[in-house]
Amino acid sequence: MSNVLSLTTFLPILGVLLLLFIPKDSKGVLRNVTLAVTVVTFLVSLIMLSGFQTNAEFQFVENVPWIAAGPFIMRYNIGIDGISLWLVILTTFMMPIAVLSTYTAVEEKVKEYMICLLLLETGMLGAFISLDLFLFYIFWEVMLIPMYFMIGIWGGKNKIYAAVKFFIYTMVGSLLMLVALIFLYFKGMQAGITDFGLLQFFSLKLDMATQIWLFLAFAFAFAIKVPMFPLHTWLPDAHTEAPTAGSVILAAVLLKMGTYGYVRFAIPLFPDAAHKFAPLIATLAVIGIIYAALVAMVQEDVKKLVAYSSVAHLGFVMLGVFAFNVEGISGGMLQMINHGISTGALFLIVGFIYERRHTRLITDFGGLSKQMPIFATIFMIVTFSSVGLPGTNGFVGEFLILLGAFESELRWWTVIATSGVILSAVYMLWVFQRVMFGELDNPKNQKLLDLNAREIAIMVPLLVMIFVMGLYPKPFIDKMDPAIRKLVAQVRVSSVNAQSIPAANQMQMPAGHQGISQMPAAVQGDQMPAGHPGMGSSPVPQPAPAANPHNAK
Amino acid sequence: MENLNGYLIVSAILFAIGTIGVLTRKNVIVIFMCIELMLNAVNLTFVAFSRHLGNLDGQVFVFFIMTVAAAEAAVGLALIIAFFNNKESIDVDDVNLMKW
Amino acid sequence: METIFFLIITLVAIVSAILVVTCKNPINSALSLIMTFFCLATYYVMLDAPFMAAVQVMVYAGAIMVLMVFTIMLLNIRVDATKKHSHKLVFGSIIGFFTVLNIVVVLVKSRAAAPTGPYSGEMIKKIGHTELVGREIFTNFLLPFEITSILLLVAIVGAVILAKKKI
Amino acid sequence: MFDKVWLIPLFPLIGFLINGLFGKKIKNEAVIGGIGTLMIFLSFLVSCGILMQMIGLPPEQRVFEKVLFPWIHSGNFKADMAFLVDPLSVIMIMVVTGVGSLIHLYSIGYMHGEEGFYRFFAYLNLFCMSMLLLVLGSNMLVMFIGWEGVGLCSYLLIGYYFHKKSAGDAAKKAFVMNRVGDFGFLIGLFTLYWWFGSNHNIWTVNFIEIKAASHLLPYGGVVTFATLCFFVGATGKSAQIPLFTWLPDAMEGPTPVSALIHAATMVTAGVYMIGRMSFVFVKSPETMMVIAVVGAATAIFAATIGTAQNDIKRVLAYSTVSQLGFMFLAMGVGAFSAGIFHLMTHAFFKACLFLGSGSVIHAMHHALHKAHANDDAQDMRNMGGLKSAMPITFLTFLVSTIAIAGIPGFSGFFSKDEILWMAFANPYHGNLNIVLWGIGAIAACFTAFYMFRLVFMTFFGESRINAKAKEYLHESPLVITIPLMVLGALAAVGGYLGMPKILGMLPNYFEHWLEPVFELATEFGSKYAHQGAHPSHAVEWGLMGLSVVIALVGIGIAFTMYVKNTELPGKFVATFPTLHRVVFNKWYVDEIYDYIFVNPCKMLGQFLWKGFDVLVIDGVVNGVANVVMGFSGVFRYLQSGYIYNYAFSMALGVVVMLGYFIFK
Repeated sequence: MSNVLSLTTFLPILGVLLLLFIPKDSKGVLRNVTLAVTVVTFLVSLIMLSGFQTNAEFQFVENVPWIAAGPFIMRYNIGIDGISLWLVILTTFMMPIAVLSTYTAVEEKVKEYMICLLLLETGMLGAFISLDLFLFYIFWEVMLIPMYFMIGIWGGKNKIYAAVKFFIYTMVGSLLMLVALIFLYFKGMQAGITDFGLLQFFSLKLDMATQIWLFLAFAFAFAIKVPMFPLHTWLPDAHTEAPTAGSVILAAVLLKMGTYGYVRFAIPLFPDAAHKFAPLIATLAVIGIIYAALVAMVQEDVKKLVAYSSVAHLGFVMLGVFAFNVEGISGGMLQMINHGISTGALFLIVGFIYERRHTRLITDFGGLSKQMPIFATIFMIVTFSSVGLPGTNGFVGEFLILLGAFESELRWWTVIATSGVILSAVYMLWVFQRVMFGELDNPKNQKLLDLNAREIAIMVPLLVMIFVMGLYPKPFIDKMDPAIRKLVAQVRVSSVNAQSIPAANQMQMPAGHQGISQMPAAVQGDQMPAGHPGMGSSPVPQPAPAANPHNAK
Repeated sequence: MENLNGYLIVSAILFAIGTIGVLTRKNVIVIFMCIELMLNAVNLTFVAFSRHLGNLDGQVFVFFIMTVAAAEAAVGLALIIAFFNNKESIDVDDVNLMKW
Repeated sequence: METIFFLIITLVAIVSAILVVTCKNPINSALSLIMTFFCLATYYVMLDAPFMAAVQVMVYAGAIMVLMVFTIMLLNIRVDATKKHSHKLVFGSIIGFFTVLNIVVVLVKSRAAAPTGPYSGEMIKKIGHTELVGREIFTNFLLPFEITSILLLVAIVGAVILAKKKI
Repeated sequence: MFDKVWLIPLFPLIGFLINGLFGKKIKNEAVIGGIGTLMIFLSFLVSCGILMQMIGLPPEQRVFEKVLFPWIHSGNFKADMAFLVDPLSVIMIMVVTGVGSLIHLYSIGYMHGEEGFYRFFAYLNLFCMSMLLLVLGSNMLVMFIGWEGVGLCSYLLIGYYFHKKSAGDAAKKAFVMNRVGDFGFLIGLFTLYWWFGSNHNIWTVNFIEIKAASHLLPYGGVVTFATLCFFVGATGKSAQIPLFTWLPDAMEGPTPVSALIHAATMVTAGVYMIGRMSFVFVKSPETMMVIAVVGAATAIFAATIGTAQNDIKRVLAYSTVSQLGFMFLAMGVGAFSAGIFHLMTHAFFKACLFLGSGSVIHAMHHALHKAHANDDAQDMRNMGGLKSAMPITFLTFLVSTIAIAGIPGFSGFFSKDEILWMAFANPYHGNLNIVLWGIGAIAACFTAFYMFRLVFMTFFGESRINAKAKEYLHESPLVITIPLMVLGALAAVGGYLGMPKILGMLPNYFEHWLEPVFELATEFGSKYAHQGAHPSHAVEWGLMGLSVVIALVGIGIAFTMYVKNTELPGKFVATFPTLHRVVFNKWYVDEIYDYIFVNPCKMLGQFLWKGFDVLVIDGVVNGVANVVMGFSGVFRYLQSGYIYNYAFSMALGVVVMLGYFIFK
């Protein structure tokens, strides 16, 4: 029970070992075994969910020595808190669905495909649970490879271009991150940090210039993964070329790596730099929302349209995260899950019609409602979830994000971002109308079959989640709330601390001195407006004493 | 053993001739023989130094080099035969698959 | 006397080595090479290493060169028919010249170290070269020696696999 | 009984689930329609119970909040799934469930034999649920669920005949325009929430709490911004200038939908929302003025378009827009209860008119179908003289038309006259009052004109119906006419609930009933109201008389043009061709919007995609790749593939390196 987290993460690898012993021609067995493995993983992760205590601490922690190479000491240090919990569950939840969706879609190299899927799952789970920066980096890279193969081998006609683009884009970012990681480690060593453990770095107090460079490196890597405007162009290509399951996982989980990276690493590690760059990132996020919506509107390929809508949705998440308040970050986290569910569902839907018609051009469709009523209903529900209709999951996240961002200094950004709500309705409804409404005039569409039992079984859990999260999001928010509160406190208080660092240095105080946070409030107050003009005029009340992390520890 | 330099110079000349052969000839077998020549030049150096220093390690090395040369001859000649079987030629100009 | 003998042998060795490179017919090259090998064996004798000389003759002149000649005959290649590239010869000669130059300069600049080992000429003559080498191989170099046997095995297998037309 | 308020939205939800999930298997239209109607009727019964209980309570105890379950709690933000029962919401649920039940009943007959019958009833029930959430929501967020929910249902129902492209377009247009409004609603919500939270640490979206704290709000300033945003939301939902163009297009939906959603309930949501937050709106004199002006402008603008339309439903649609303009005018001049009163009476007579037109269309459609004629069943030019064929429809239609035209004694007169009077006599807008009143009066004249034009063209005069089809025309079945009769009766007598004081026959029950809701707004308003002398009773009588005269003039013109002297309209068109063309084409507003918003958006999207995404960003990305490829393209020739070349480089390297170390 104590290492249930490791079990969840590495069950897929065990599944890979199992698959190796199955002959590659027995496709049915391969598929069923993979499905079983992912389902079991999901069940195990549910055990974890039931054992999760609602508090701000990391749970199910495992911390054992792993690699000690010269000055580099890496530990196998994993654990989850409210922030990563739901992403882990989301991953395990989406995997069986993704696997089930490949039953008829993938007929070639089934064994390799399934192995890729399972490796990918381990990579994703590992990245979400890592508390060691180096371990995180390794899982981060592990994810990349199966995805590369999935796009490159089982992709559409432009697959090589898309796969290489995806790979190089991500690689550029992650190399920067690696450099920053090592630099951070050496910085940490000077302050007495002994390994790559994330929690230790939280207490590390860096000066502003260092923070800015490190934040930029991390932010760049994550921004590519999110993806944020203008680093998003790999996404439409990757999504369009990837097989359905690949698109689903890419949208549902892989993109969350970027936003999760911000929440878990970039922001708490470098809070001052994060504050400094918040307007920039919010600007990019808002541009992304509007831009992607406008571009999505004129797409001819349904899958590309959904891909661009992803960019817009992730823009919302970024806006919420950089609001630096509980509402915004909760909204962002919820929106990550929501986006995983609704956009995953949208890709599945596109996959269903693609399997039937082998085209994704909007103009090839029209009037499908008549022929495929169940499909139409499901498509519509998912569409409205994606649009953010109240009562569906999309609304709760989007609303909290906008609310939180409006409360913060990003008020005018929020107003522009809110107009993205209109545009999302325009492009989603327009594509829905063009595909589902109108005359059924294309003779090829007149013989389409409605969804079969397997396809309905894929969609039903997603639909249920759409409504559950829309109507009763309380359990989701409650579980993540303490962790988010802690994060918010961390970001606010450390920003105050860091303001006093230059002063502390002038007084020849050793860096990392515990007394800094107890410095007279007047000193901090004097420092603040100078260093942070935005903070002075902020209506946000100063953090309550209880929010001090030193007290919390 | 005052004649060490003489042996070394001979070995250098043999080595250079071997190098020239490797670089200029196109017949794979001749190239192969030139390589053997280079190896032998080195062997001579080993033995000369061994004798000069009064240490037998160098001669043991020569012994091993000969073993390696034998193995190399076996594999190398097999390769040449295989190549000849494919291309009906043992001209190195025909061995150019490693480009671009 | 010994110096004159050394010079004669050297002359033969170098001429035959040049013949190896220049002969158009590979068979002639091979025969010249054997000549070179014999010269080298002579050197070994002069260097108080009769065992190495014997091995040199047996392994090189005997085994390896026989293999070579067999191969040449098997493939039935007589003349290096293709024309020579003169620029290749020029470059090769330059490199060869500089190789020799490098080594000569090193020799001129450096001074040989004093003997370190216990094996003087008298001791070798008294105990016998073969026994000394044998002791060395079967005591200090036993493991490398055993490994060479594996190497040979691998080479045999490799040669068989490669030479087969279809596996 | 208040405790049971959650039953009201629950019943339609059950109906929706039953019909939506199993309707296809049930197949029996009577069962499906029966379930749908029964569910909303049960809601109506519960609403009646609540109304009865509330009547029995003293006014200060008439507010009750029922929390069902916590919904979104995050940080400071708290929104529960909770319902608010107060006099205002009770009126709304009565209207929604009452009119809703009748329209459900009507739909059983009207939708008979349609493909997707079950779908229709499922949507209709879903709509009722959303609408009830909207009016019952005790905080802005629950209201917003309903707010968007009705938008969704409107989308679904307008697009009911989804195989028609025009229906799909109209549905999308309706939803998107509503979304524009929702954008405003959200921004307003955020502003209010943020202002209260950051300035007074009251983090709330609950109406009761906001009301309790509303005295903290300043006059103007941030409140103006927030309320204007809310008003944008209201214009979207209630089809006011500038977001009104979706409503006429929404007539693509089945007629009961037009009656329920686009006349009686959904479109009034904006009015209701302003009423619900009257205490906030009234804090901003600027917003009040904007609302009044926009309302008056919409009233006259839509009325002019209504005069030139030939499609029976489109005339009614523009009439609805115009009447909604009246309601907003009422809200803008601070006559909140008059606005809500007009909302109610309008729900009666406009629902009746729509259902009546539906009955006509139904009959026409059947007749034309049987006669195998391809004439448009909705075009008034193909009708005429229907009064003998369809007496019940005619009578109820006539009563409602009289009501909307503002003939004394009928419901429309009381409510509209109250609004006009308040526009004239309100203490807020100073000299603007006379303009507002003037515009309202002219709009009323137009209303009388185009409504009677409609009646005359449809029911009077010579029949222009396809000769073969004529014999098949007959009155609609009872299931259609019963709702017509009930609504007609309500349209006739509903006004007596809110009789102006000056007539003095009955007390103004309606205003008394709503007084506790709007008390605070009046109080806030009095802070900046002009304390001038109130116009005398004589003026009020005079204006009332004037508005009656105006209505009669409108009717008279219509009578002259469409009954007595039927070539007059043709002459009129010939005299003013441009004017007619502009009015007939709805002042080209759709085209202007296309030109200003829709096309630029599409072009911008195309540009950003093809121009920016593909050319600039991917250009840079691929450019970097191409540069690398170019270099490697040059350098790859070093890899000749000839072994001696490699060996030569290697030997050269060795020699050079050795030489370097030896000769250095």
